[in-house]
Amino acid sequence: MWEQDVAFWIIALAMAAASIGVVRSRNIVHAALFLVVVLAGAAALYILLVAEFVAWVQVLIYIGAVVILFLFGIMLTRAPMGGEPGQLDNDQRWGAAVVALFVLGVLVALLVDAFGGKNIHFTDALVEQGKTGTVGDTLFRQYLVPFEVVSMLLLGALVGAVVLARRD
Amino acid sequence: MELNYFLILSAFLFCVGVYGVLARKNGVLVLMSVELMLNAVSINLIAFSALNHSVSGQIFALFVITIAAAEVGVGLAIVLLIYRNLKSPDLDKIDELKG
Amino acid sequence: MLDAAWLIPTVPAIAFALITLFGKRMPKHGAEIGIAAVGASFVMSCIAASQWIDRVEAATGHSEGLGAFGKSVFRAAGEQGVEPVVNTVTWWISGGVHFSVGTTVDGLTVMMLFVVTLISLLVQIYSTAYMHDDRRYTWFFACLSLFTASMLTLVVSENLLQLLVGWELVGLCSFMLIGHWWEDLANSRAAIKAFLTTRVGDIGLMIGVIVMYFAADTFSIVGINEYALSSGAEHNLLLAGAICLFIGIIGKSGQFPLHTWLPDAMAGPTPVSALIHAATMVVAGVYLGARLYPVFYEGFSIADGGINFMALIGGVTIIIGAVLAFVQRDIKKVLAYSTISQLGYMVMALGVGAWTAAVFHLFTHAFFKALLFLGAGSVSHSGSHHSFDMKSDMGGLRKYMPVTFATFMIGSLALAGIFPFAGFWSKDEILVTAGEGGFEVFMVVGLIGAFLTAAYMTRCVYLTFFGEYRGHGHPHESPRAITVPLIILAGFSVVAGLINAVPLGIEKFTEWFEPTFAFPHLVHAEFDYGLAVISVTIAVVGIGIAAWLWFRREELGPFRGLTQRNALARRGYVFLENKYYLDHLYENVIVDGTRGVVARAFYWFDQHVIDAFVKGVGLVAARVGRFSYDVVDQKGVDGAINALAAGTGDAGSALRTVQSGRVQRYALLLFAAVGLLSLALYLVNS
Amino acid sequence: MNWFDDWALTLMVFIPLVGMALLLVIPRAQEQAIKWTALLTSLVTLGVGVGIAVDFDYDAGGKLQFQANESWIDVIKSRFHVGIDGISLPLLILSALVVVCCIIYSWNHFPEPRNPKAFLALVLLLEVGMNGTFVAQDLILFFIFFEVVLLPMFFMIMVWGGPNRAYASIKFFLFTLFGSALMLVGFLALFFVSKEQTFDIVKLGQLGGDGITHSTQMLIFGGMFLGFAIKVPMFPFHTWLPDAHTEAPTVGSVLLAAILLKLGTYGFIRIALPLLPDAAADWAPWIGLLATIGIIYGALCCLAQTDMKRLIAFSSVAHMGFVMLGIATLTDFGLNAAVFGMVAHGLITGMLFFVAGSVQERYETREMSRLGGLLTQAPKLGWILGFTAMASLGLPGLAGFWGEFPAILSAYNPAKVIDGLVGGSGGTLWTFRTFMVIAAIGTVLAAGYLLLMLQRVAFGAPKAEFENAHIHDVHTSEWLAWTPLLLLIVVLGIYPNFLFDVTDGAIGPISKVFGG
Repeated sequence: MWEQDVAFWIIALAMAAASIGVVRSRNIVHAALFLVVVLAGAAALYILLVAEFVAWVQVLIYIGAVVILFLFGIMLTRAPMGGEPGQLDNDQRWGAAVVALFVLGVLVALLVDAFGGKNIHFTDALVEQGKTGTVGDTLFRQYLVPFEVVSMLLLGALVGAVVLARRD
Repeated sequence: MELNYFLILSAFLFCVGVYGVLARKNGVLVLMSVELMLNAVSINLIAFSALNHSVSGQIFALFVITIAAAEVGVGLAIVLLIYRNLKSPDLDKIDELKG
Repeated sequence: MLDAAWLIPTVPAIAFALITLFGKRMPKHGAEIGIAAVGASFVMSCIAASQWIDRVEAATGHSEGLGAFGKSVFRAAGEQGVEPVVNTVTWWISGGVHFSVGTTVDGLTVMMLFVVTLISLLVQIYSTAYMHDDRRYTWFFACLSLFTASMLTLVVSENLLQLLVGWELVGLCSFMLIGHWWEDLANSRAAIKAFLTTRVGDIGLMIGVIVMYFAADTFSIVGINEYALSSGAEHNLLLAGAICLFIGIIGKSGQFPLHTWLPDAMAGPTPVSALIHAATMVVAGVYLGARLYPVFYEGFSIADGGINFMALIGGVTIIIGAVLAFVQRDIKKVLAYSTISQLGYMVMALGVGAWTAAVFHLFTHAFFKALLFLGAGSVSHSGSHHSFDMKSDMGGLRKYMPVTFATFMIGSLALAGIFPFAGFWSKDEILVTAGEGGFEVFMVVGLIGAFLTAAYMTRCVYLTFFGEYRGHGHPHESPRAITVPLIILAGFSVVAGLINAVPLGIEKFTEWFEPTFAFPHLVHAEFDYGLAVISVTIAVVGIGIAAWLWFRREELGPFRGLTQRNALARRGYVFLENKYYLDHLYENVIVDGTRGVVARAFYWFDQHVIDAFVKGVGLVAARVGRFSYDVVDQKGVDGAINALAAGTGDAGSALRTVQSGRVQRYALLLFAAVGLLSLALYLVNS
Repeated sequence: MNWFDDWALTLMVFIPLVGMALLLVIPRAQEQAIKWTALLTSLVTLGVGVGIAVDFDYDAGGKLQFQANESWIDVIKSRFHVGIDGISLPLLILSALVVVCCIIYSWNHFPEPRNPKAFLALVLLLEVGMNGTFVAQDLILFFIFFEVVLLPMFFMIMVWGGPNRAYASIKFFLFTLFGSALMLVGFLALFFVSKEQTFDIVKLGQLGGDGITHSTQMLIFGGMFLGFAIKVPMFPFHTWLPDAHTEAPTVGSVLLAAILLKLGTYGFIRIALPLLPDAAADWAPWIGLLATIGIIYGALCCLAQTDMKRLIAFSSVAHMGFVMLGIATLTDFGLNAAVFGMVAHGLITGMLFFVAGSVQERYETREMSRLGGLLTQAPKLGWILGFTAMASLGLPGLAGFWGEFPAILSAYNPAKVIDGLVGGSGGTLWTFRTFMVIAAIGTVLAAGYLLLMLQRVAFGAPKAEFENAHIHDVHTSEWLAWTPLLLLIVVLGIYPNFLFDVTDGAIGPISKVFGG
């Protein structure tokens, strides 16, 4: 199993570094690219956890669509690319850092306390459940109604976005 | 594999996201940070799905992804609007609610 | 009719509803409905009375009817007599016990039914003329009908609770009718005074009813009477019940010391005074005493003679009422004090074991006192231009108002107890029974009362009808609607006494109306010619002295201006003028004290102690909240901006600084709070 | 009618909620539609109530009827258990009726700042809480409905109230919330210490405090006592009442007096007594003492008032004292009298507040020293005031008497299980008989302050400032709203069995525990 551990650590470190990049980068386009790394890392983690369908969806939607949207947004708002340090940050940076670290501390303590010693066992059943067929089956049987609701939500978001962004 | 690997990684991503949301001035960057937080949640969901051998976690992750897409769409529209009105995407310029 | 007695009060009650709803649209503005209803009740009462008399006579074995004057046959000791006719239906239930409502008809009931309906009828006829131009003519008749209905309910009631209902409802009618002209605050004050004073007595009545209920385990009047006479009755309970019930009687029947409302009640229209405050409502107390006589008889141990609470109060009332009648200028007040005094006779009679005499006096008094009041009303209506002041607006009216004068004279003679008028027979019976029952003191009190009665009525008659006319109107005789009732009542005042003319061998009143079922065995004193002569002589002397004082005033050198010259006489006069200062005690000390001092003190306590405590708790809580906000929240979490808030402590500006309007600042606080709360939860749970 | 049996109570509770939701979607401008929707909702609710009353099995008044028992919050074993017996039925109908009357009354005179939409929505929400409290058979459900009424009443006072409304509304809210917090603690404690760990009132009633130590019972009863006594309100927890009543708009005062106060006394009869009978017996003399003090104290405070509405508010303290005295005796008589007194007080004091509101609307003052001569300017209104005052002072033949007299009667002979304040079980009789005499004196004081009010407001001539004012006599909407109440006052007064017959069967099982 050591291969999985190694893979995890590599992915995890990459994601952690990239995520710091997202929130600390002075260049907004770099930030978006760092985000791609984080998202791809997440997809890799999904594969590690035998959730292949979700992993592909992650890649398609996040990296393929969402990041592109971000880039559009960056261009449309003429965000500054590179320049003064702190130009992209506001005045409560230190407060934010303290709070984030504090929350992290609490969360870690909680997690260690609650889930310490629990292990994920990779079995055939797990592999089976990650397959697209199983996921699709569940999605369109058990979760059909939420699925439809989400589709309505998407439609609403679509209309909302158009209404908001339209020049008139 | 230890469950906590994934959970702690996700907690870290989440807190980085929190930092980003709190400290970034640019609207687009705030939205990106929100994406970080959402991803952290998704990782949690998948990890628990693997732990409990239940496919529901994956479904939820799918929903999270969908909703994230919607959120980004609307969020960016709002940022655009702010930019158009204030000639800047910076969020600390909006303080109409100031008491 | 005896079984359908519920109809008798129901008809006027329906009339009340009809007059209230449709009265104004009727051609006679509702008066015809009232008169028709009470007329119907009168007829039904007469039927009921005759049926009852038939029943009694059938039971005693001879049936000569009203016309035959034969020696009556009475039951022997221990023998049960004619049972009252009782009809009930369920009224309410509690704890599975059914409480009934219904009618009890016996001799006392039919006698009262007859008196109440007859006088109500006459008064209503009289009122069509007397109240002719009144603002609230229709409403007046509605109230009269309601009063009649309530009084009849009281009379026929099967149980004490129902009696209490009628009792309070007549009080309500009395309140409404005394305050009939409520535009004048004095009238509404008098109405409230009457209502409240009788209500004080009602505390006693209410508790008495409760005590009797738990003693006898029933509200039924017959049941309570049977209990009181049974060997298992607890004397202490009976005494307690009797005292409480008697307090109710004191309030309702104007006995000392709760008599003060009755003279003030004269603020109401005169027909009301005649009906309610002379003939019917005020005797409700006496009626209660007669109705529950076994309770009083056993509770006060009347059979033992001596002095008891009931007789004592009655005796005191006779004297104080009669004395006050001397110092009044207002003719109605003279009559009111006279009523108090005569009610004292009835109560005293009950107290000395003279049940029949008391009820008989109630019977005769109803006629002649109603007559006197209606006569006074006639005088004011046609003789003195709506004034009741004898000294300034009357005098010499006998020339202008012959019918009124003649009837008023008959009433006065009856009241004074002159042979052979009605008052003589009943008063004499009281005195003679008191003397024989071991209550000689009260016989003497009664004789003094007879003297005083004769004297003040002479003064009243003199001031009203003799001498020179002192008013400013154009006196003339009253219309027929007024004089006809007067004549009818005068007729009754003459002959009503003969129904129990003992020396003639007629004891129909005793025979017909004295209960023979569940009733103590009372001794009926023999007629005493000596006492009769004495009492008539005393009355005649009273008339003579008073007449001499008033007709020959010029020769009264030594007496004139006595109150100016003699300090003792003046003090006495002032004392009487102020009605023994009882009104001062009640109104200025008790009522004003309660309203002013005590009520204010309690309210002050409420606002400054209890409420202040509540406010104090609130204030402390607010302080604690402010403190934790200012110090803990502001200095701890948001110290940079706190300088503003901490100094002033003003919550508004403190809030303002937090509310930067920036979403991310809020988010920062939010996450900090989430973290802190999670930590707290974590620490608590681990 | 099986369907009706299962659903009637649920409908009764939630139809007003549906009506309220409907109101919220109707635009504010369409006032007529809003009013009619509210009225129809309340009428339908009343209709369901009448249906229940018709279908009710009066021979089994002590049995819970129209029961529904569905799972609700399984985690805390709380169930949606509703049902009514002879005690709840009259109060439920009263609540539905008074709401209809209130909506009709406010038809043409909404207090400032108008906004019928919000006002009527609050009234309907209030009805949800009131009806729910009377049908709930689960402690948590009861508590929730008990609290639901707070919020609408708070807003009603806060938004539509008099000049001092902020103070009054917050005082009302905090005071009652404080009480109910302790009550909730009591409920929870009862849950944990009871044998079955349940919130079901019926089951807990069957246990009757079985297996709970005496001191614990006393404490739990104390918590409930505070919660209910503040709501009643009993002396010395009454101080929120005059302020709330004085500031509340007319309809708010009416609902407060007619129904909300009854929630407290109802709680005593439904929950406190049957669930903890031993503690109730020990608390009873103290409750009786406070009730008796309340009777005299409320009456004396009334005599010191110059404001008409405040006077009526204090009179509630006195009248609820009679109700509580009846409850404290733990006997059939007392409990029956208490339920009757609750209904009678609801009708009569509700009417008094209606009239006071109408007087205020016409003269724009409630100061009795400025009023006078109402009978000349608006005779019908004046007579209605007089009639209601007479009913309120306990005149026999009107409804008020049947709450007062049997309560006084019951104090002569309280339940045997009670100990006296002094002298232990031997002193019980004298303790309560003293209460009886004092309460009887209270009736005279009641006559005093009510007649005084009547005299100052209705009798005499109008004061100079209003001499030429145009005073409209009773409006049509007022007639419509008042007639049912006035009729009920008379009908119940003449034939009290309409109510006693219903309640007696349900009171029996409760008083039996106390040997009554």
